[in-house]
Amino acid sequence: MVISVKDLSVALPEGADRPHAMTGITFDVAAGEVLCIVGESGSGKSVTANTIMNLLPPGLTPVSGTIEMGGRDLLKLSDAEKRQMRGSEVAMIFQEPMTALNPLMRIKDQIAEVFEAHGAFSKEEREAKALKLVEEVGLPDPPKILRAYPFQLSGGQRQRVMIAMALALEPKLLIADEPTTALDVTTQAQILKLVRNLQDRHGMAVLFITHDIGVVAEIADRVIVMRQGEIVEQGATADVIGAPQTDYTRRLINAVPSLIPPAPRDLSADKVTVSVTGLEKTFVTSGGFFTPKREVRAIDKVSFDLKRGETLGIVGESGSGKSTTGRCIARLMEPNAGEIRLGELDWGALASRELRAQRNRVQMVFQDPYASLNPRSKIATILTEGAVAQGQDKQEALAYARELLETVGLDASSLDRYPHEFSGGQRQRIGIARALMMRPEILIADEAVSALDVSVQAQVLDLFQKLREMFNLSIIFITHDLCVAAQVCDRILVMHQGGVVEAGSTAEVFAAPSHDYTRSLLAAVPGWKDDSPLRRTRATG
Amino acid sequence: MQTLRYILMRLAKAAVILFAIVILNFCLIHAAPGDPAAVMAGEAGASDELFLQQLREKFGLDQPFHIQLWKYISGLLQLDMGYSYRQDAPVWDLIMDRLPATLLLTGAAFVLSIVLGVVAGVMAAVRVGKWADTAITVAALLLYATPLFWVALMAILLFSVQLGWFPSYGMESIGSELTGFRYWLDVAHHLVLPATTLGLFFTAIYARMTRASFLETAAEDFVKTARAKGLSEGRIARRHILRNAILPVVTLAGLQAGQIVGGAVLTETVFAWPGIGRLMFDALLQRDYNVLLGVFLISSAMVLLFNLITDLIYLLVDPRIELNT
Amino acid sequence: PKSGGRINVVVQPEPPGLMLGLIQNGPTQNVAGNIYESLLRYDKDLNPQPSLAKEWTVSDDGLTYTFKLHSGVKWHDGEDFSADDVVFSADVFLRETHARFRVGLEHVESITAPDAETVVFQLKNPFGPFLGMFEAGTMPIVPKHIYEGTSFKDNPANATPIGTGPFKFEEWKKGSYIHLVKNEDYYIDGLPYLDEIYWQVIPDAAARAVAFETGQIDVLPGGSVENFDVPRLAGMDNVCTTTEGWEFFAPHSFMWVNNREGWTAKPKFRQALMYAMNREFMKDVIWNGYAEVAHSPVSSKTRFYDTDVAKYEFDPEKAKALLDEVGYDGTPVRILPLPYGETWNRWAEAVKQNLDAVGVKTEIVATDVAGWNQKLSDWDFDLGFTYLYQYGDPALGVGRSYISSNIAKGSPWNNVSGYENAEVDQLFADAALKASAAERQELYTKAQAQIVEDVAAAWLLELSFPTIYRCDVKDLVTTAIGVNDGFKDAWLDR
Amino acid sequence: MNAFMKNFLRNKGAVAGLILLSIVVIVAVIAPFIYPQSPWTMVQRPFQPPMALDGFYFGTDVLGRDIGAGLAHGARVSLIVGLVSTLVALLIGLPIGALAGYFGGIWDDILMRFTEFFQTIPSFALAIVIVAILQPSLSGIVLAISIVSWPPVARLVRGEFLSLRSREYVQAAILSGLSPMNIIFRQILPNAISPIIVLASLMVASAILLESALSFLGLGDPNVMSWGYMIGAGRTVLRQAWWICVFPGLAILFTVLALNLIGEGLNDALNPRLARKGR
Ligand SMILES: Nc1ncnc2c1ncn2[C@@H]1O[C@H](COP(=O)(O)OP(=O)(O)OP(=O)(O)O)[C@@H](O)[C@H]1O
Ligand SMILES: Nc1ncnc2c1ncn2[C@@H]1O[C@H](COP(=O)(O)OP(=O)(O)OP(=O)(O)O)[C@@H](O)[C@H]1O
Ligand SMILES: [Mg+2]
Ligand SMILES: [Mg+2]
Repeated sequence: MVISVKDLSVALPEGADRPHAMTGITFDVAAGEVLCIVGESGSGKSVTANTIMNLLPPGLTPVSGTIEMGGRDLLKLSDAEKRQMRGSEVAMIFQEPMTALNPLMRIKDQIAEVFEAHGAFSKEEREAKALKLVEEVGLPDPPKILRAYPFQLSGGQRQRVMIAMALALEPKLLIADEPTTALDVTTQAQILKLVRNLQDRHGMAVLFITHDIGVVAEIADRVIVMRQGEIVEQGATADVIGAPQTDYTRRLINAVPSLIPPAPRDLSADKVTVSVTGLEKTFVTSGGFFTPKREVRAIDKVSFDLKRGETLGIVGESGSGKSTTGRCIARLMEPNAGEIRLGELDWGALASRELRAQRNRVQMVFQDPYASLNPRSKIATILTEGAVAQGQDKQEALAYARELLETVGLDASSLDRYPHEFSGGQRQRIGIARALMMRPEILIADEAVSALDVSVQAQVLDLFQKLREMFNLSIIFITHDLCVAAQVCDRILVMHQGGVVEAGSTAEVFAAPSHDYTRSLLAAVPGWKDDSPLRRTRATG
Repeated sequence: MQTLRYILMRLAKAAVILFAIVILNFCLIHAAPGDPAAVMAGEAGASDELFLQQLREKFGLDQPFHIQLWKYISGLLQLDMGYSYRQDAPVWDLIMDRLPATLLLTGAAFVLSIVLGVVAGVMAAVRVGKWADTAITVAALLLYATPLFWVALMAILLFSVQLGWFPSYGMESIGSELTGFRYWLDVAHHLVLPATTLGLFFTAIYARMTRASFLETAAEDFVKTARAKGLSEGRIARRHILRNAILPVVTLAGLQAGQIVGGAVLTETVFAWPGIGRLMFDALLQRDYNVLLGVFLISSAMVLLFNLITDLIYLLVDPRIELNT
Repeated sequence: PKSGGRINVVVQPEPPGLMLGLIQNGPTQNVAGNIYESLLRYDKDLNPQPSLAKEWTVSDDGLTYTFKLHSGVKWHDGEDFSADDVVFSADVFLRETHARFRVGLEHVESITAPDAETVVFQLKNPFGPFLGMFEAGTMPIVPKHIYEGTSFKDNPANATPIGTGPFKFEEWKKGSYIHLVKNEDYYIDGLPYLDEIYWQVIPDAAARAVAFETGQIDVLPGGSVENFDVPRLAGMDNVCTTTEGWEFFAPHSFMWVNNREGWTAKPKFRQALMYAMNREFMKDVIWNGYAEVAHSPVSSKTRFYDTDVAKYEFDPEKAKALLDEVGYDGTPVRILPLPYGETWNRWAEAVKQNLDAVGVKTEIVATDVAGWNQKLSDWDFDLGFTYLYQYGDPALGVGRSYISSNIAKGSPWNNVSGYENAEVDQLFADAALKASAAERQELYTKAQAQIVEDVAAAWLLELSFPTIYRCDVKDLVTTAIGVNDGFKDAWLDR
Repeated sequence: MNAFMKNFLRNKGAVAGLILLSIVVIVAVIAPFIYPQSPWTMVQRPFQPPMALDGFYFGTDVLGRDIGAGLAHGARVSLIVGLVSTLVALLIGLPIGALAGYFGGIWDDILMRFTEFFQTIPSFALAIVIVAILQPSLSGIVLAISIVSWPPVARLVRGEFLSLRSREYVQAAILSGLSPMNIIFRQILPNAISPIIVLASLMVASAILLESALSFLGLGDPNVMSWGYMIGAGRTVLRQAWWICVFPGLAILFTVLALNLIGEGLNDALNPRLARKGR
C-alpha cells in the first residue's frame, strides 16, 4: 500500500452546512493503481485530497483517523516534514489549469522550483530535468514551452505542465482533483490517456477525483463513491459501475446522459422557422504589445434551417463559435455578413426600435444559473418585466408567470423570493420560465445544462423535451457535451474553428460520422468504449 | 520596435491631452478676478491709471483674449513657455529653478512611501488577524485620516522645536556654502521632515492597498499549487504572492507619482520648501498667468510621463499585458 | 561697533523684483532699501538726515532745494555716481514709473545738476512736504548709465540691481533666499559693518516663527509673524523687540466705506458703524496691544494730527439708536477683508461680530489680493479693509484718500470710498501749498473735523509692526523706515 | 439585506466607525440646541484653555469664541461639504461612467479620454485654482471638490458596467426588449451600487480632508464655521493655545476615520473583491 487512510474525519468550521466534511472514511491506494473518488458536489472529495496533502484551508481540522504513508502518519508531521513530503512523496494537480500556474513566472522556473524547494540537483541539471519532463508529458516544442508564460499556453497544455510539475520528483502518490473538468472532451481524453501512461511507466499510485462517471469508467481501477462525507460504496470499477450495490450509485450512473441517441422523430412536414445563410462574424482585437492586431474569425459561413418543433444541437469544442452563432441569431451581436430569416421576416435587418418590439420571438437560456438572474430583483420582476415592456398587463403577466413556474416545476410562491434563495437547478428553471414568458418561437439554450450536476442535468433536459412539445418550440441547443446533444437533439451541427464541418440528424451523425473531427469528438467521450461497464449498465438499465 | 511605436503613440496622445489642458487652464485662469497688473498695483501701496496701463501693456493684457491665447500657444509650439513679468524671468527658468526641489521632495516621499507601505502591507497580510496586523492597519487608517498639514505642524513642533533634530524649513542651510557630499548631507537633513510627512499619507495608502492585494492574491489557485510543490511559506510569499500582488500597487503608484507633484503644495508651504507647488500657489495669488500655466503644463506632463513609465514597468513585470494604444 | 558677521532676515512675501525704481511694495523696499539709496534718510522724528546728499539748503520762499552730494560715490558696478544720475532718476525714470513720486513732481518746475555734486530742485509753488520725499522708497536713485535710453521695465539689468547702497546684490535663489553682500567700496569708511545678509523666504507665518525660535533667523521685520506670536517670541531669551522704524509710514488702518450707494451712503449709518465697533478690543486682542485706536484720517504719530478731533467711542446703544433713526432694513453689508494673513481675517470677523451685535447684517466676502484689488477698484464693496502709509505728511499720505479729484475707478489706492466734499478738497489743496507749519495745522484741523463728522471712512487702528530681533543685533532700527535701510548701521555683538 | 447587516456588524471596526459617525451626525443635528448662539460670537476672554471656565469644555479661541460651539457647528459644515460634494461628484461621474461602460465603443473612448483629461491635471492644484476663480465660498469649494473627485467614480462605474453589461441577466433583459435606460438603471446600476457606496463613503472622507486643506491655505468660506477653518485660524497660535487647533484636528481625524472604517466595513460586507478597484 502506498497510502492508507483510516477512519478519517474532518470537522468543518461553525456555520458550515454540516458539522463534518467527512466522517470516518477508510481506504487505501496501492502502487500502480488508479483510485477514483466520485460523488456529487460537496460530498467531501476535495477535502479528502487536501487532507492528505496537509493543505486544508484554515478552519478545517482533522479530528480523527490516520493517514499512513511509508510508516508515518501524515497528520502528525511537523511543518518542515509536511513541506518535504509535498511534491516529493505526494503531488497534486488541480481542476483549474487557467489559474493554477503563477501567471508571472516562466514555465521553466515553475518546474525548476520544485527541485529547488527540495534541494534537488544543481541549476543546470534542473533545467535539463525540466526539459525532459516537458517532453515526457507530450508538450510540443519543449524548449519554447519552457520559455513561455502560462498565458501563452492553452488549457490542455497548462494541465500538462501541471502534471509535469507533479511528476518532477517521482512522487509515490499523485492526487488529481478533477483535472479534466474544465477541459474539452478531446483534451480531456488526451490528459486521461497521459495520466494512465505515466502511471504505467512510473508505477505510482493515483488518487483521481471526479464527478463524472464516464471518466471513472475510462480510467479507474477501483472506485470510491462518496456522499455527504461518507463512503457509500467502494470496489473495482467493473463491479461498482457494472453492478452498483446502492441506489445512490445507480442514480449517479443513470443520470449520465447516454451517448446513444433515441429514435429519431419525423419532422419533414413542419415549417421552417429559422433559416440562416452564410453567417459570418469576425472579431477584431486591437493590437497589443506582444500580440499584433488580430482578427478572429469566430464563425465562418454558417448556414442551416430550423423547423418548427425541432431541436438543433450545435456541438464543438471550446472556441469553435457555438455561442457566437447563438448570439448572432438572438441579435445580441451583429454578424458581419449573412442572412437570418424568421419565416418571411428578415430578422437580421430589423432596426433597433422594431427589433425591440419583436424581441420576444427569439429567447435564450444561459449557461450560468448564478449569473443569469439579476440578484437584486424578485422572481416576479425578473419574469414579468419583459412582458410588461412589451405592453402586456402587469396582472396578466403575473398570472402567466405563476402558470409557467408550475410548468417548469416550481412553486408559484417563488415569485416573492430572490434568486439567491434557489439552487442552481431551480434557477435554471426560472431562467427557462423567463424565456417562455415572452412566448418565443425560438429558444436558444447556450450550454444551458453544463453547469449543473448530472442528476439535475437530467431533470432539466427532460424539462426541455416537455416544453418543446407543449409550446411547439424550435430549440437551438448549444453544448460541448455530445452525450447531452445525443439526448435531446433531432439534428446536430458540428462546428470546428468557426465553420460547420458536419450536419445531419443525430442518429446519422452518431452512427456514421462523416468528418474526422466528428469522429475524434465521439471517440473522446469518456466511458463509452465498447467494453465499458457504463455502456453495459446503461444498455441494460 | 513595437515598444518604440507604442511609446511614440503614447507621447502623441499625451501631446493632445496637454494641448487640451493648456487651453482649459488658460480659460480657467483668465476667468479669475483681477490680473497681474492689479495685483502688483495692489501690493505697491500706490498706483494710478497710468501705472496699471503701463503694466497691462507690458504684460500684453491689453490685447483681446483670443490673441493672448493664440500668442501663448504659438509660443508653446516654439517651446517657449512665456515670460513671468512679475518675476522678470522666463517661465522655463523659474520652473527649472524650482522643479529639482519638488522632484527631490516628492521623489523621496514616493520612494519612502512605497517601500514602507509595501513592507508594512506585507507584514500585516502575513500576520493577518494577529496584533501586528491590527497595529499596522490601525496606524495606516490613522495616517490616512489625519490632515497632512496637521501632521506637518506636529512634526515641526516635536522634531524641530522640542528635540531640535531636524531643521524646520528650507532645503539647505542657507549661506553655509557647503559643497559636494557635505552639501547633500545637509539637503538630506532638511529633507527628512517634509519627505516623511508627505510620504506618510501615501505610505498609509500603499500599506492598505498592499495588504488587500496580498490577501486577495494569497487566495488564488496558483498559491495552492506552490504549497503543493512543498515550497516554504517565505518563498511563496515573496516569489508567488508578492510579485502578483504588487501589480495593482504599481498602477496606483504610477497614478500618484504624478499627482504628488501637484499635491506637494501643502508640504512646501509648511516647510518653506522651494518647489513648484509653492511657485504655483504664489503665481495663482499673483495671477502670474504664464507661470501658473507653465506649472500646470509641467505637472500634467509629469503625470502623463509617470503613467507611461508605470505602463512600461507593468510591461516588464507582467508578461500578459496587452498595451492598448 | 564690530565689523563682520552675517545676518538672516525674513522677507515676506517673496518680492516680485528688487529694482526699487520699478517696484515699491513692502518686501522689495525691505531688501532693496539696502541696495539703493536716496538723497536723504529720516530719523525717528522725521528730521532729514544725510544719505547720498551730505548737506542741503531750502530757499526762504520754499521754492529752491539745493543738495550737495557725497563725493567718491560709486555704483556697485564700479561706475562713478554723479548728480546726473539724480536728475535722470527723478526727472526721467521715476516720472515714468513711480506713481506716488509723480504726485510730488507736479509741484516741481525743474531739476538740474549745476555740477557733478550738486542737484537743484526748483518748485512751481511752495510744497509743504517736499523735503519728506527723499526717502529711498519714494525717490530711489537709479544708475543712468544702465537705464538711459532703454525700456526701463524690460531692462535685463533689473534682475541684478545696481545701486549705491551699503549692500550689493549677490544671488537670488527664487523661493528660497536673497543674498546681499557688503559693499566694500561704500563711500562712508567703516560702513557697513555686516558682511552679508540673507533674506529668507518662508511662506508660512508659523514656520517663520519657528525659524526664529530655532535660531535660523535673526530678524523678523514688522509684520512677518502673526501678532499672536509676538509676545511669545518677545519673551524668549536674548530677544528684543521694537515698534520703532515705522514713523515715516505710520500705517493707518481703516475700512473704505462705500459713500456712493446702499446704506453706507448715509452718514448716520456710517456713524452707527463707528459706534458699533469695539476698537479697544481689536487693539488689545487682535493686535495684541501693538496699535492705537485711530480717531482721525491723520495718524497721531505724524504731524498735523488734531488731538481734539471728535472721537467715536464704543457705544452699541448709540449705534442702535442711529440705525433706528435711519431706518435700517436689514440689507446685508458686505465686508471685504484684506487678504494679508490670519490677523486680518480675525479682524474682519471681529468687525462682523460687532456689527451683527447692533443688528447690522453682514457678510464677509473672501478674496485674494487680486480679488480684493479688483473689488475695491471697481467699487464693488460696502466696507473694505485697507491700511495706508502716511508718508510723514497728510499731503502725501492722507489727502489722496479723501479729495474728490482722486475718485477714479481702477485703483485701490485713491479715494476709494467716493467721499466728496468741496470744502475738504479746498482745505487739502491749500494746506499742501503752505510752507508754514502753523498755517498748515490749522487747515488740517478743519479738514479732520469735517471728515470725521462725515465718517468718510471707518478708521480702525494706527498699527505698529514690532520688529523682533536678537538682542545682539545692534543699531538695527535707526531711522524712520526701520529695516528698510537699517542694515547700513547694524552690527553684530557676537 | 440581513446577511449584509450581520456581516457589517460583525466587523468591529465598522461598528466603531458607525458609532463615531453617529456621534458626529447627532452633534451636527443638535448643534443649534446645545449652542444656540452663533459660533462666531465672542462670548468670553480669548485664549481660555479647556475646562478653565465653566461651560467651556474646549476653551476659547483667539477672539474669545467658544471652541465647543465651533466644533458642533463645524460638524454640520464638514458633513455638508463632504456629502454634497460627494453627491455632486456622483452626479457627474455616474452618468459618464455608466454611458461609457454600457455603450462602449466610441462613447467609451470619448468619455474616458475626457475623464483621463481630468485625471491628468493635478487634482489639488486644480481645486485650488477653481476656488480662486470662484472666490472662496461654500458652494465654490463644494464645486471644486466635486470637480476634482468625480473621475474615480466614472472609472469605477465604467468598470462595473463593462463587466456587468456582459452578464447573462443583462443579456436576458436585452432579449426581453427592455429599453437601454431601463437596463442601465434597473438591471445594472443596482448591482453596481455596492462598490459605488463604498467609494462614496471614502469620498466623503477625502472631501472633508480636502476642505480642511483648502481652508488651511486660506481658501475657506469665511462666513461658515468649519473645522478646516478652525485649524487654519488656530495654527498660528498653535504654540500658545494648542486646543484651538487640536480639537478640530481630532474632530476631522475621527470623522474621517469613522467614514473610512465604515467604508471598509461596507467593502467587506458588500463586496470582498472590491479593494483593488476602489481607487
Ligand atoms: N474552506 C471551507 N470552509 C468551510 N467549509 C468548507 C470549506 N471547504 C469545503 N467545505 C465544505 O466541505 C464539504 C466538502 O467539500 P468539498 O470541497 O470536499 O466537496 P467536493 O466533493 O470536492 O465538491 P465539488 O465536486 O463541488 O468540488 C462541503 O460541504 C463544503 O461546503
Ligand atoms: N467579444 C469577443 N471579442 C473577441 N473575440 C471573441 C469574442 N467573443 C468570442 N470571441 C472569439 O470567438 C471565437 C468563438 O467564440 P465562441 O464564444 O463562439 O466559442 P464557443 O464555441 O461558444 O466556445 P465555448 O465552448 O468555450 O463557449 C473564440 O476564438 C473567441 O475567443
Ligand atoms: Mg472539489
Ligand atoms: Mg460558448
